[in-house]
Amino acid sequence: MIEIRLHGRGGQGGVTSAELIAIAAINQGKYAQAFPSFGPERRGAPVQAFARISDSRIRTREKIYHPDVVLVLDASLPKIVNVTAGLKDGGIAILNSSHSEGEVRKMLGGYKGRLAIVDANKIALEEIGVPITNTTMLGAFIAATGLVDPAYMEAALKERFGKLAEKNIKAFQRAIKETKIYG
Amino acid sequence: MLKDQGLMSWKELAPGMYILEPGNSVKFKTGDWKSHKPVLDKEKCIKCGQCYLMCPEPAYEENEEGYFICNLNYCKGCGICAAICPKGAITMVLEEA
Amino acid sequence: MRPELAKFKGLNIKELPKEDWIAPGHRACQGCGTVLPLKLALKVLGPNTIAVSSTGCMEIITSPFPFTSWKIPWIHVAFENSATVASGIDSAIKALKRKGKIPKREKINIVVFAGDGATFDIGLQFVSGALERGHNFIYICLDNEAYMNTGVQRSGGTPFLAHTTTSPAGKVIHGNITWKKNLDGIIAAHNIPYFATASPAFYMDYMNKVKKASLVEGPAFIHVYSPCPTGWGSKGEDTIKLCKLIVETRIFPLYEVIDGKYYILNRKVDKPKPVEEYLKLQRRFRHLKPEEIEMIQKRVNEDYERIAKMCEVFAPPKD
Amino acid sequence: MGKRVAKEVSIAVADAVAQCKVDVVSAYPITPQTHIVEHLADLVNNGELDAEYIPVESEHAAMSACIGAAATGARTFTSTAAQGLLFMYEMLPIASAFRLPIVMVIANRAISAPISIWNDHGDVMTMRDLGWIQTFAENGQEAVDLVYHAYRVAEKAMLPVAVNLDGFIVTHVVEPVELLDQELVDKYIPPLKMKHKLDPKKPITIGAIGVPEIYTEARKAQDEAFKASYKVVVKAWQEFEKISGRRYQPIETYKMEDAEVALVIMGSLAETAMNTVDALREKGKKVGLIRIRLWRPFPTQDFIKALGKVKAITVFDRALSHGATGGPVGIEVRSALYQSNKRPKVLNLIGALGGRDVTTEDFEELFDRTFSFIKAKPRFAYEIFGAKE
Repeated sequence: MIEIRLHGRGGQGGVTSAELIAIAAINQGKYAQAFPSFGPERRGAPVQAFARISDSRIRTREKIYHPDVVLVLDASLPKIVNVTAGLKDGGIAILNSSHSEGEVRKMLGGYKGRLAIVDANKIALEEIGVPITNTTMLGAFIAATGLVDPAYMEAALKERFGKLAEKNIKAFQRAIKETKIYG
Repeated sequence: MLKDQGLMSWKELAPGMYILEPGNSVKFKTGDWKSHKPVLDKEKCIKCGQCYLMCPEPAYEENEEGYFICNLNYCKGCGICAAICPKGAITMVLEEA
Repeated sequence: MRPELAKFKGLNIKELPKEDWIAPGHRACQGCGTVLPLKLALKVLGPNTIAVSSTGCMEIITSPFPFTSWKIPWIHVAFENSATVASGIDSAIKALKRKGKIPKREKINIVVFAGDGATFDIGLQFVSGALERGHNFIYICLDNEAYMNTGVQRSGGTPFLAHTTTSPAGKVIHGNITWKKNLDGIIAAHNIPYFATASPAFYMDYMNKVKKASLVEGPAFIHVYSPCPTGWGSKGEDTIKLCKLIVETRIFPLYEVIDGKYYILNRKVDKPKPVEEYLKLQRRFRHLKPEEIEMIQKRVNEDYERIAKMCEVFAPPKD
Repeated sequence: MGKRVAKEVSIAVADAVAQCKVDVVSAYPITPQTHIVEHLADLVNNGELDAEYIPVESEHAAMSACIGAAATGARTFTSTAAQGLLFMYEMLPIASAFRLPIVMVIANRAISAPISIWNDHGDVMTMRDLGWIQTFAENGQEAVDLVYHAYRVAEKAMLPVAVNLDGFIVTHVVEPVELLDQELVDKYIPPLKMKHKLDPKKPITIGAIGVPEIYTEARKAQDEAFKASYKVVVKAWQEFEKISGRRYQPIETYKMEDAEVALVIMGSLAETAMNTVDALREKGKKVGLIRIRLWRPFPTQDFIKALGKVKAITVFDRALSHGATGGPVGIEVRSALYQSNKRPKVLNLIGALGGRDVTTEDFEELFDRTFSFIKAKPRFAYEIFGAKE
């Protein structure tokens, strides 16, 4: 079972991203779960969302304390939240950042584990026209983990976004190509 | 008869304690509540029906001749009919023992 | 003006059905002025009616198991929520009609009978919600101006300085220290299709109002004055006299409000009788001092003039 | 077979309610129940569900309207949680005493104060004694299946049914769920036909005053019907298995055949606990799990049978009964065992209150404590688990 923790700000679509990961995985025939952090946080506040993917039925409903994957939607978050807290050895942190690997590692307090970086703000602005990175980061997620078949993710994006799906899929596809993986 | 006093087995109750017999309170005679009873003077009566309309029970019924007659099985003796009769055709008299 | 109301020419007393839909054998007090308007309303509405009662005298006296005085379908759920129960019935009928489980053309009246406590106080939220949602039902508030069922405690409908068991006429505090809540204003402010006040002494006026309430689609509300000889310390035989005096003294003006915008005064009282004439028939007011009666008289005059003025300014357009 | 889909459980629950062709939905928003009724409102307003949606002004009104609608012969639905359930409280025993087949989903949530939007069973335990059939779901699939089951049972037994889902940790999770095909739902839940209802063609009186001569009999009649509903519940599950292949029982067991100790749990925590059972079994420890699916009427015989050969159990309650001999489930279990020859030691812990997580490690600790309780002196008390000293 793979456990994924998403970091975003309220209103940025982190919960949607978690849900789309689960939906794509389930439609692909796997077992999956997605759930928000059930807090009183509102728009703008740092929030988390969670997903699990497994080949067999998932019975646990615990919160995720030791994720295999951390997906950070908002480039400004690492400064205020310890996003790699509890990340398993061998796990991967996927960040939205325009900075270099070295700079990002420094920002993460000298993080030495596996890392994936994509400039999702830039992609989102260019493809969707707004700096909403949740669908772009799904591309980075797939590039970095290979956990979900991109075709199923595209189908899930189509269903969720309707008219806006096309732009989001473009951003998603670009992210798959442009994500850089280190270590 | 016991049933009419509400003395019945739980097995005889309709589900939800619903009452399935509409208006069965006619079996409960409230006429013995009264100390005075209305007496109609047919000479003065104009059959306007106000006694019947204003009776809270309702105890008044129209007979074949068109007079409204108080059913003493239900009349509680309030005297509204006598008070509102435009012709003073109803008087309240003491119920004799 | 609503066409269904404009078209209605009034009931003919001779054509009123002889049958009543509340059976004798109920346990109301002698001379009860509360069961009377209930009876008259059902006479107008007829057997195709579902009634909802709030907890209170009218519920207790009509349903001591195994007896029921109701000849129509009737439900009592609790004290405060009759308007909401009626909402549920209305919604059920609408859904079941759409699905063909109740014949589409069948007209079923839904009527609520609730006292002043259930309406002015504990149930105000429920009444407001049901009126706002626009359910098709008639709410009749039988106002006997206190919690009679529990032994005459004050309610929001209790008049100024009236003695009740929780607003006793004491040596220091002289009865109920608040003025009767302006429920009518609150109800009319919901802009419902039909609102009216009524008094059983003016029985044709009242029954016509019940009929109009059944004619409009959507919520209708009738606030009917309902004397309680036991709670007020009046004579049973004076019930109808009180019902006349309350109007003739201008204490309880008879009027209608259509859609919250048209006001109609049904009975202009040009030569009002002094309020004292009304008050003196009831033990609940016997402690009043002349200056207190004067205060009441002043307030009554003001309130009546306000209503009369509204009826002038917001009269329905003449066709 | 129905299609396996990825859905938020609340949405799936609402879809199941819609498949049951409800006539009237009456609800008031409260977290964490809102997604269910929002989705029903969507379905109604998009013309996908032919029902009246009453946006009432309170939960008390939600149940009041359901009572009015159900008494008129409509299939009804509402949903609530915590303070909403408590505000609705007065109507709950009336709905059951009137024998109305209302179905309610409770997204279980802790009760105030302090105000908490998070999950425990404090809300539903307040309605323990009010004559509602009550089931508990462990996951999204069960939530959906228990909704179908609820309508079947409610309308056969003519009693209201409350389906309990843990707030957030079940309601807000996206997971795979399989909805029944509509034709199967139609077969399982035929149109509602009520023998007695508010109908001008056949007037009845509902809600008459129960004078002392009849109150006891009225309650006895209701109680007999309620006890008899056990069979209806079980039969409805058996029939459900025939159409869906999914099996449900009043008491579910996990690895109890040779268990020496067991946990007794209700709701979604039971699934997490299964992982611990598996882990401990791998280490050779004979542990098992008893999951209560039907809480009311309490399946005493099933429960006693489920105990197998255990020497000690820990009843893990999710609600307090201040000053009692245990939590609500603990009291129930101890009382059931008193009449039984089989009487394992009972440790009663109360935890996972107000959204406090219970982890696999916590469950290991619970099993350890149950083992050491085998030889401990019996105690008729409860302990709050996990409170920081």
